[in-house]
Amino acid sequence: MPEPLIEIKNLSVYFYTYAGIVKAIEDVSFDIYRGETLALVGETGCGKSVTSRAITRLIESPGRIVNGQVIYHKDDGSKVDLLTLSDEEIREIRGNEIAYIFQDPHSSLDPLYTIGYQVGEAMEVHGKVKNIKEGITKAVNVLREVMLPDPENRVKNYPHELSGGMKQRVVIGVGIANNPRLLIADEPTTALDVTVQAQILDLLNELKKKYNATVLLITHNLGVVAETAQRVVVMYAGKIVEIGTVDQVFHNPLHPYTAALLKAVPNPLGEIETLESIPGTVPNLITPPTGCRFHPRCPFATQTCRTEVPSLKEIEPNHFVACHRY
Amino acid sequence: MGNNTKEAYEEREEYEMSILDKISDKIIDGVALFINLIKRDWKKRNQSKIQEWKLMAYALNRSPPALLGLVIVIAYIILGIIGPYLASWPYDFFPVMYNSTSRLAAPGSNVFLNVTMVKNWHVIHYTTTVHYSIGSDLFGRDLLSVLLAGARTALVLDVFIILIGPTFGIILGLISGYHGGAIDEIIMRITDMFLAFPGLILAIALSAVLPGRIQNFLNYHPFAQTLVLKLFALEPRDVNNLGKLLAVFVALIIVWWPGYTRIARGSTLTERENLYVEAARAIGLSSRTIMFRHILPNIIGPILVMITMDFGNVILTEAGLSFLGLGAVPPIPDWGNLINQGAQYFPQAWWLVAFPGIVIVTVVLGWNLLGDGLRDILDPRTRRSMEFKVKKKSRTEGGESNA
Amino acid sequence: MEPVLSVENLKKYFPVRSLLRTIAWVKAVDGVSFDIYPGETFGLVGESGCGKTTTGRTILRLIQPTSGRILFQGKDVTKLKGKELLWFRRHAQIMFQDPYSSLDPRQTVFNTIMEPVKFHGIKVDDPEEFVIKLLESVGLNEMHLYRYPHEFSGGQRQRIALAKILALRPDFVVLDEPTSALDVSVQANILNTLKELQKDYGFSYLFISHDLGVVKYMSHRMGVMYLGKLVEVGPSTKIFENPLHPYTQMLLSAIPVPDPEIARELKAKRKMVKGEPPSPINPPAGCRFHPRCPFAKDICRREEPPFVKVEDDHYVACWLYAKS
Amino acid sequence: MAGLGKFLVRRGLTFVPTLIGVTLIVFIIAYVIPANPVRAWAGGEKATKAAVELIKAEYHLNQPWYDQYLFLIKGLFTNSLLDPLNQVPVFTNIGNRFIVTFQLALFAFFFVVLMGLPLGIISAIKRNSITDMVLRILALVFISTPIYVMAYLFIWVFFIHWNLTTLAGIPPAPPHQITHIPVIDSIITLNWSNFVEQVQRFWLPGFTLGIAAAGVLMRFTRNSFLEAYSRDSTLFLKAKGVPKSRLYRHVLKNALVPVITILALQFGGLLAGTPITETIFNLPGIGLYALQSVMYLDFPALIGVTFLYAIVFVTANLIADILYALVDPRVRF
Repeated sequence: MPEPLIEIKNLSVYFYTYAGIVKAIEDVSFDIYRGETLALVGETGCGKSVTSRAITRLIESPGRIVNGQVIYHKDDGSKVDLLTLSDEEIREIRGNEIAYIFQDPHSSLDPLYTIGYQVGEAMEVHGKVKNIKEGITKAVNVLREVMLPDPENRVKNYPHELSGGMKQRVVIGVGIANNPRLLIADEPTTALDVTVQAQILDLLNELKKKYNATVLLITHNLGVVAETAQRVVVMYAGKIVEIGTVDQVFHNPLHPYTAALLKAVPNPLGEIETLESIPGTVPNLITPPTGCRFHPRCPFATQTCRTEVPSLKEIEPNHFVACHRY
Repeated sequence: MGNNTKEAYEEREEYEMSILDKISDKIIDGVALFINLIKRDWKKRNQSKIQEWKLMAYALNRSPPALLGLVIVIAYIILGIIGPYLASWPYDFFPVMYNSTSRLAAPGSNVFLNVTMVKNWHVIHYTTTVHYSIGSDLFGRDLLSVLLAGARTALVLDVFIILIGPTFGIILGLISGYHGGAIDEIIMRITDMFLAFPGLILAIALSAVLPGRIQNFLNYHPFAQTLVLKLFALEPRDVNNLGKLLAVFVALIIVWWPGYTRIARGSTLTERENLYVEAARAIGLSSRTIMFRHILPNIIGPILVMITMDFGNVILTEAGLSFLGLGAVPPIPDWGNLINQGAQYFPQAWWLVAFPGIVIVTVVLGWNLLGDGLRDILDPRTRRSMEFKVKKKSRTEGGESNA
Repeated sequence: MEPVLSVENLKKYFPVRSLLRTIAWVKAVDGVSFDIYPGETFGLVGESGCGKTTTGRTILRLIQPTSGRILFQGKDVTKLKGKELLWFRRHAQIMFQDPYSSLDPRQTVFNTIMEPVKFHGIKVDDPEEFVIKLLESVGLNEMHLYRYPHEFSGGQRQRIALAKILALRPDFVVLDEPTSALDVSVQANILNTLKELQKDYGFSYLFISHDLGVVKYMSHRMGVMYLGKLVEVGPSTKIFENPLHPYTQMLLSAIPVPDPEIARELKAKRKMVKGEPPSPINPPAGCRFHPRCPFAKDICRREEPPFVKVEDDHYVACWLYAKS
Repeated sequence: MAGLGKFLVRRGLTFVPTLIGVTLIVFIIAYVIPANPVRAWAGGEKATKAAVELIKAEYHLNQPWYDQYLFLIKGLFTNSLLDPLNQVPVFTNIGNRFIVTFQLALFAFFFVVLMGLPLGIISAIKRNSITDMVLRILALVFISTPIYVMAYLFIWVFFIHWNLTTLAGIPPAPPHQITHIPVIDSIITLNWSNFVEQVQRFWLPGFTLGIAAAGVLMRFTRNSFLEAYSRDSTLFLKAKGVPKSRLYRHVLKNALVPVITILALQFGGLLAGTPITETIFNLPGIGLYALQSVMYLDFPALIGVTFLYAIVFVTANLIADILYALVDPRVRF
C-alpha cells in the first residue's frame, strides 16, 4: 500500500465575484502518494489550478476555501491540516516543503531582480542561508542543478536577458531550492515550444528521481500526462470524474468524459481517421448543471444523471470513477 | 461557519431592481422607441445594445458617488441653460450707480435703491430694495444672480471647448497611431511641442493677444455676433466684451487637444494589434473605415472618462484665467472673475471668494465623480456580471417552464 | 494540375531600428517556396518565431514582402493594385488564432458577416436570410444574429469567423493556428467543420500550426519551417512515417504522445532534443540548424544546404542528403 | 552605464525640434496675430515716432520674419536680448526669478511626494475599505479644488487665524551660497535661522501649489500598486513563502517604475503651474514675470520664459527617462 503525502478531503473553493458565486471546485477528494507523479488533467476552467493552489491556501480574494481538509503527512510521521494553520505557519511550508512552478515563466519572475537574487531569496526566507549574499552564492549550485548553462555568470542576469526555456529552468530552480517534499507544477510547459517542453519535462523527471520528491503535475495536455505521470486525476467542471493509473485511464477510460477527451486528441504517431468531438460547451460554474455535471453533454445520460450527484466508486483496484453507469 | 457565509452570498446573487433601475429602463426604452420611429427595425437589430445600456444604467445606479456626480452635472447643465432666466437681477444692472452702500454688501443685507435710468430714450425712475442673500460684488450686483448667470458662461465655454479640442485631438491620434511611420513622427513631434508648452502660459499668451482679432471678426459678422450673444445670454451692449471672452475660448481649444492625441494614439497602437483590425484589412476595407468604424468605437471608453473629467478641468482653467484677469471681464458674469474681484478685498469680502469657490468646486467635483464612476460603468466586466444576475433573476421569476 | 497559389522564394525582413538608423534585420521569412493545389490543405509547422505566421500574412499581402513572388491563380499578388487587389482580397481569406481578438467587439454578428459582403458589392436579396443560412452551415442559428462577440464562447467565435469567410466564397483560406486557443474537445469540433467545408466548397487551405498532431490530421502535404526557412516539404503521411531532416526528427521525438506505451518508448529517444531556437536577427551561418543538430558536419557550418528531392514529392534541405 | 553619454546626446538631439517649435509658436503668436506692440514698449500713446522707429530697428522689426526670429534666438543664447520694458537682458531678469520659482516648486514637490506616495500606497493596500474610499474621495477633492480657492482658504486659516506663515517679501539667501537655491544652501551651511525664514515664507505657497498634483499622484500610485500586485510574479512570490513585508517591497519597487516617470513630469508641471500661486502669494517668480510680460505685450520676455519652460519640460522628460532606466533593468540606454 503506497503511503500518502497529502490527503485532500472534500475540498471546495468558491469565488465570490460580482456576478455571483463561482463554484470553482466542489467536494474534491484525492490522495497524493509519496514519491509519485500525479497528473491533474482537465480543460480550461475545470478547477485543476484552483485545486493545486488551495493545497497551500494560495487562493486570492475573491476566492475562498469554504470547506475541506488538506492533511499533510510530515516526514516525522505527524499529520497536520494545512487549512487550519496560521498565516505564518503556512508561509513556512510554502516554497519550503511544498513548492510551485507556474505556467508562464515570463510573468513568474520579478523583472527588477537578478535571477540569483530570486533563487537566493527563496532560501533566505526559509532560513536556509544567513543572508541574501550567501543565498546568491548558493543559487549558483541550484542553477547548475537545473542545467542552466554557465550559472556562475547567469546569476547576475535579469529575467529579460534569458530565453523562455531558461526562465522556466530558473523558476524550477526557485521551486527546488529548498528541496521540497512536494513540487506542484502548474502547466509548466504550456507556454513553451515542443522541443523546449521535452527538455523541461526531462529535467523535472530527473530532479524528481534525484531528490525522491513527489510531483503534482497540472496539465491539459494528455500527451504530457502519458509520458510523465504514474497516476491521473481527471477533473470536469469543478469535480473529479475519474482517478486511476496512467495505463488504466488511457487504455480503459471509464467515464464518458475521459473517453471522449481521449478520442478528441489527434495522435501524431497513430492513425487518425476522424476526431470525435464532445457536443455542447463547458458549463457555467455559477449555475452548474444539477446531478452529474457532465450530463448535458453525455451521450449516455439518464434521468438519474440529471438529478443525482454521482460519487467516486472504485471499479477496479485504484481505479475510481464518478458515474451512474457503474 | 462556512455555511453561513455561503448562504449570505447566495441571497445577494440575484439583482434586485430598484426604483432607479425601473426609471432608467423606462427612459432607455423610450429612447429606443424614438429611434425606431426614424430607423425601421432598429430596435430588433440592436436588442443587445439596448440591453447593454440598461445594464450600464444599473451599474450607475449602484454607485452612489457616480450618482451624486450625475446629479451635480445635470443640475449644472440645467442651470447653465435656464440660469440666466432664474436670476432675480440682470447681470448688467449695477446698483452701485444708485447707492454706493451696495458695493460689497454683506450676505443678508438689504439695500435701498433710487434708480434713474434711460431705457428706449425714456427716462425711467423708480425705487426698489435689493436683498443680498449671499452678498454683492464690486458693482453691487446680487452675487446669487451673477452666479446663476455665470453658469451659462461656464457651460457654453465648457461644451464647445470639449466638443472641438478633443475631437481634433482624437482624430489626429487615430491617424498617427494607425498609420505609424513618418506621419506618426510628424504629428507626435507637433504634439510634443504643444505639450512642452505649459498650457496655462500658452492660454495666457493667447488670451492676451487674440481679443483684438476676434473683436474685429465679430464686428464684421453680425450673424456670428448675435449667435454668440444668444449662446451666452448676454445683452447686445456687451458686444465689445466678447473678444476677450472668446479669446479664452480659442486659447483653451488650442491647449486642449494634445493630451487627446497622445491618449488616442496610444490606444490605437494597442488596438491595432487586435486581429479584427487585421481581419478588416484582409477584407480590403479602407484605412478610414477601419479607423472610424472599427478602432474608434473600441478605444472611446477610456477617452470618454477623460472627456468627462476634462469638463471639470476646463471650468477650472477657464476660471483660473478669469481669476488672473484674462478672459471674461465685468459685466460678463463669470465665476472666476468674481473670485478675482473678491481677492482684492480678501478677507473682508470673503463671500466673493467663498461662494463662487464652492460652486466651482462642486461642479468640478461632480464631473470628476461621474468620470471616476464611468470608468467602472464602461468596463465591460462590470456589465457582464450585472447581466448575469439580471438573467438569473428573470429565470427564477419565470419559473421552471423556461428552463 | 495548376496550383491555386505558388510561393516563390518569399522573403520578409523586418528592420530593427534604433532612432532613425536600421541596425539589424530580423529575417523572419528567408526564401520560402511552395505550391498549394485546389482542394488541398498545405500544413506549415514550426516552433514560435520560425516565421510561419509571417509567411501566412505576407501571402495575403497583410505585410508587404521584402522580395519573392506570390502567384495566386496566375497573378502576382505582390504587384496587385486597385480593383485587382480587391478581387484578391475577396478570394483569399484568413482565419486567426485568437477568437477573442479577431472579431470586432462592437459589431453584431450580422454586421460582422455583412460588412465584407456589402463592401465587395455582392448582391444579396435578403441579408438576414443570407446570414442565417451561413450561420447554420457552421453550426450556429438565427438566435445568434444580433448578438455581440462577448456573448459567445471561443469555439462559437471561431465559427462566426468561419461564417464571415464563407460569405465571400473564397478559393483559398489561410488558417493561422485556428484552434490553438481552444480546448481539445472544441478543437476537434472546429477541425471537423473545416474539413467538411473543404469537401463541400473545394477550398484550399494553408494550415499553420505548431501542433504536429493537428497538422497531421488536417493536411495533405506539409512543410516544416525552422528560422525563416523551409527544411522539409512533402506529403504529411510520408513526413510522419519517414522524417528526413534532423529537425523534423527532433520535433517528432519531442511531441508528447497521448499513449503511455508509445510515450515511454519515445522517451528513450529523447536524447537528441537539445537547445532552443536562436534569434532570427543573426541566424547561424550555413545550415541554420547546425548548432542543435546531432549530425552536424563541417560543411553544415559553412554552406547553406540546397533543397533536394529524396523521393517523389518529398524534399529536404540537409547536407545529409545532398552532395556538396 | 557606458551608453549614458551617447543616450544623452541622442535624446538631446530629439529635443532640438521641440525647442525650435515652442519658440516658433510664441514667435507666431507674438508677431503675426496682435497689433503692433512697439507702441506699448515705447511708452504707450504718447510715444514719439522717432522712439518707435528706434525700437523697431533695435528689435529688427523691419526685417523679414526669419531674421526677427533668428535675432530673438541669438539674443537669448548670448543673453543680449534686452527686455524692452526695463532694458535688462531677458535671461538676467529670468535668472533671479527662476530661483524663487524653483524653490517654490521644490516645496510643492516635497508635499506632493509626502502626501501622494504614502496615501496612494495605503489606499492600495487597504483597497475597497472605508479608508480607501475616504482617501480616493480626498484625492478627487484635491484635484477638483481650484488653486486660488484653496489658496484663500489656507491664507485665512494659516495666516489670518494662526499666523503660521509670512506673506510679504522674500527672505534673503544665506550668506554662503553653494547651489544658489536658498533653502538648500541654508541646510548645507546649517544656517538654521535662515532655513526657518525660508520655510515660513514658502511652505504655504508650496503646499497650495502641490495639493492638486498630490491628488493626481495618489490616484496614480494606487493604480500602479494594484496593477503590480495583481501580476503573476506576486503569486509566485507568495508560493515561494515570502513574508508580507518583503512581498510589498517587491510590489512597491515594481509599482514605482511608472510612478517615477510621473514624478519627474510633475516636477516640470509644478514649475509651469506657478503663475496663479505667485500672484496670490506675491512671489516674484517667473510665473508672475510671464504674466506681466503678457500684460505689457513684452514678447521678448515671453519668448525667453517659454524657452525656459520648454527646457524645463524637456529636462524633466530626460530625467524621467534616465530614472526609468536606472530602476528597470529591461530598459537600456
